[in-house]
Amino acid sequence: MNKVVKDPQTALEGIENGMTLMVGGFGLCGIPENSIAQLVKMKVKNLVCISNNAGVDDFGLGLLLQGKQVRKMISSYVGENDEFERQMLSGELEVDLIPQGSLAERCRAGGAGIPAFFTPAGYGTEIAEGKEVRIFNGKPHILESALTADYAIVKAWKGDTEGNLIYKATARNFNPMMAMAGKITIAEVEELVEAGTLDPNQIHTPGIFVQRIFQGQKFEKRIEQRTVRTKQ
Amino acid sequence: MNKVVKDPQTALEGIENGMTLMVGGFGLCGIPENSIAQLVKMKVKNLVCISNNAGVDDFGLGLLLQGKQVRKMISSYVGENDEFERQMLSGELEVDLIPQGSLAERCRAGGAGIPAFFTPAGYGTEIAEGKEVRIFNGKPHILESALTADYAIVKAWKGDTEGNLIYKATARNFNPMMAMAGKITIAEVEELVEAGTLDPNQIHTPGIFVQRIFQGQKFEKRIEQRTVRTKQ
Amino acid sequence: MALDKNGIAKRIAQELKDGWYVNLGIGIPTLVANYIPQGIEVEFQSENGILGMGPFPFEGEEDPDLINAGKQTITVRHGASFFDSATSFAMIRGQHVQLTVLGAMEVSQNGDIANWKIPGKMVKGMGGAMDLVASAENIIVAMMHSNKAGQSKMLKECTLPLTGVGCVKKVVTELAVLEIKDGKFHLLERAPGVSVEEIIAKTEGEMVVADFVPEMKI
Amino acid sequence: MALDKNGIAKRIAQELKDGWYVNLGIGIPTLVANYIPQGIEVEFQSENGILGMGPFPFEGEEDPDLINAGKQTITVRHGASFFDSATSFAMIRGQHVQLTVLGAMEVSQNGDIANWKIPGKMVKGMGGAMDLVASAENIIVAMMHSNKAGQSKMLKECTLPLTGVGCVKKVVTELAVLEIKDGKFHLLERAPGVSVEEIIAKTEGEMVVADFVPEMKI
Repeated sequence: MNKVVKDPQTALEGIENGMTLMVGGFGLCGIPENSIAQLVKMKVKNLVCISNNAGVDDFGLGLLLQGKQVRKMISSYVGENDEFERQMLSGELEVDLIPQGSLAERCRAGGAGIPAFFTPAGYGTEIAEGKEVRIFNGKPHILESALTADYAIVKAWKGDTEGNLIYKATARNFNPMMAMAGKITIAEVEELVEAGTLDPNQIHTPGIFVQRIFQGQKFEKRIEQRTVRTKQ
Repeated sequence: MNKVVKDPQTALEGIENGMTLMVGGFGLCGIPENSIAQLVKMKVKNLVCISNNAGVDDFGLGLLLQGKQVRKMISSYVGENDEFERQMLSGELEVDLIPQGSLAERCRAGGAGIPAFFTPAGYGTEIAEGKEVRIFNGKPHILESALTADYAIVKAWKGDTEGNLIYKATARNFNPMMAMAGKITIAEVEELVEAGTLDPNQIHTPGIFVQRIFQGQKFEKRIEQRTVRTKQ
Repeated sequence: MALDKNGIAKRIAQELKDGWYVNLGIGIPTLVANYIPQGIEVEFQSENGILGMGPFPFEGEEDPDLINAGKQTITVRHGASFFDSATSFAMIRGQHVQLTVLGAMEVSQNGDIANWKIPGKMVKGMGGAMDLVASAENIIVAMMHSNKAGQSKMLKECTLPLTGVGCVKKVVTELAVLEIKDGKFHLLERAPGVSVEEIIAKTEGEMVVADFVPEMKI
Repeated sequence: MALDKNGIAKRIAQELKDGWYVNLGIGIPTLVANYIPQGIEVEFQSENGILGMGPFPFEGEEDPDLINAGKQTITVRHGASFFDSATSFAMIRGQHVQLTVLGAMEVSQNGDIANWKIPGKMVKGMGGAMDLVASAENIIVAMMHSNKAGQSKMLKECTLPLTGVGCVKKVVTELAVLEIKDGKFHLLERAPGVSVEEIIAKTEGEMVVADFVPEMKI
């Protein structure tokens, strides 16, 4: 079941104005750089982007914001981005902020056929407005619904021709749940190998969740907060 | 954070009559054999066992049934066990049957602080009796609640001194979710290694979910349905 | 002539499409894996936590840690993956598995299925069947047209406790291929040499029969 | 003398118990990792998907794929593990993390916390804070007693949009250690040389003060 496509252009075919995209990554870590560059080239507009963060001004999803391609961001934290702030304050950009754990769980739920679940996160805050509240074990919880997307775009370290993925370190983050929740899931990987090369026991995202896979040409992997200690 | 205990006897300390235990495994695959043997020795009674299956007459949880140690089984499939059938028909043993996917998800929910979720499984059947029904996307779903246990007993292939676990092949099954859902989780492993030996990227169950770990003396790994093909 | 179990499996295998992920239940459904049409690739999921199941192992090569949902020793193909039961049913519930084939004791004309419990008899449990039938977009039931007592299993309404409601799309028996839609069985094909009259006689539920009902091509 | 940020972190570190898993927020909480008392072992969780965080890397050894929730480059200790965001918050929501330390803009006497939004100002989002405060059994807030305008952050009621309700158990500021129970602040300790009167003056919420309030031992 070969899912390999030759380049980001082929991988992203079918993405149209107004669609909902999930984009993996936490900050600039584990983001699908090559696909984002292709989205910029495609000039698709009015996108709804579900992504934990919105990149920085000149990298990550910030690039889509620069081109005013995003109508709405669904995220948990959107700092580090001046253009974002400008568009948000001017009302050009709609923003839906969601607690990070609820965002992760809502993506997983979307992929897992769980339409809704109760969580304590956000109870008593403005996040809970309009949401059903129910007490379990003496503690109030709110009902949160599943998230899905027309396309999910994820980034993995290694992938095979059948779409099986392995992520590296904390570049895993939201990628596995988003891979589950996309109607069509596109994976860009640093290293693409033949099926049978990866240990079936070590697959993070089974190929069933991935429809298209390609090897990225180049990964800049920009570091957002370079913190180091000095050798004694 | 060393979680190693020397033997099953030490690992299972604190398990008392009437407690709820989750026991990992699917059929006889991936069951905590050494811990089950120890439960038999301890003669704890009136247990509520949450486990996908109930073993066979003379192996797995069947051994606890032989000793009449189980008051109630919460499972999805309990065939292959005459003593089980006898106790169930005589009313000695209470049985709560749950769709397998709901069982898995309810354990995960218990470990993940999700008190309840909606699933389509079982709608319109006797499983749904007394449960809330709600329509999502035009399809009826029922509300299922989380499961937790006083102790979860799981079996892994490799484990380290900090409780990180790696399972092998389909012996993974229910073990990871049950590890999450135990107030105290005990892991028996085939190979116990020093922390730092296992690749952090390949851990299936992070050590935070495991309170005690020991290396099993011996694993029989009985095969329930030996099916083979002949070489041409 | 009515089909045997392998015939039923063969006919169901014709429904497979290239690139599908498929879950096969115990019994006749398992046999479907032996008849994958040439030129297409499908991948088998087993709900105990494996994608990319291969054939049974050679004698002496059985691995007790590698079984299918029927608890049989198996092997894996290139590109297989293992995962936990929650992820496995996430695949099923989330409709990532394109086809589920399973057995049944009764099917009703509105697509209800009963296959897990006979009142008064030992109940073994539903296993993953309730999740599978409630979730799959595409469910094919593989079964005999009548039970051992000779009563039709294709009913107006199921008499046994249900496994799922309105979920079966297609039934393949030793006699016929039937589609379920608009609350009725629709006779699509008959087994080679089996008459429409025999199928009608053995079907208790309402069945729509066209003027011409083709023979299955096995 | 009021504590500095490191002093606050040092005092909070005294709350750590052997074997705890701890989540540290951005800012002062991060500093807590530098003051783990001798003889105990704790493990740090970062909600972007890591258990067993180590110190910052040496220059030239930064790995862009290895960051903490503050997006800083980090290292791992022996026994670390990586996981996805859903599993990470399963740990948090499921109360597997024994202690959460985070900053706040306001805390109220019934344990409400506000730390994510100032109306009229740019909203950056709550990140994982709402999950953390709604879930943790044990939450310590690390913050300054007053804001930059000199107003108390220890209030009868929060004025800013809430992050969580009735969840904060303990607050450590540059002036004091306070417990929250029965809808009141309870003054447990004062910073070395800081008078009870100063703490009372700078605490807007109701505060229970014992006859003798010991000095912190830093």
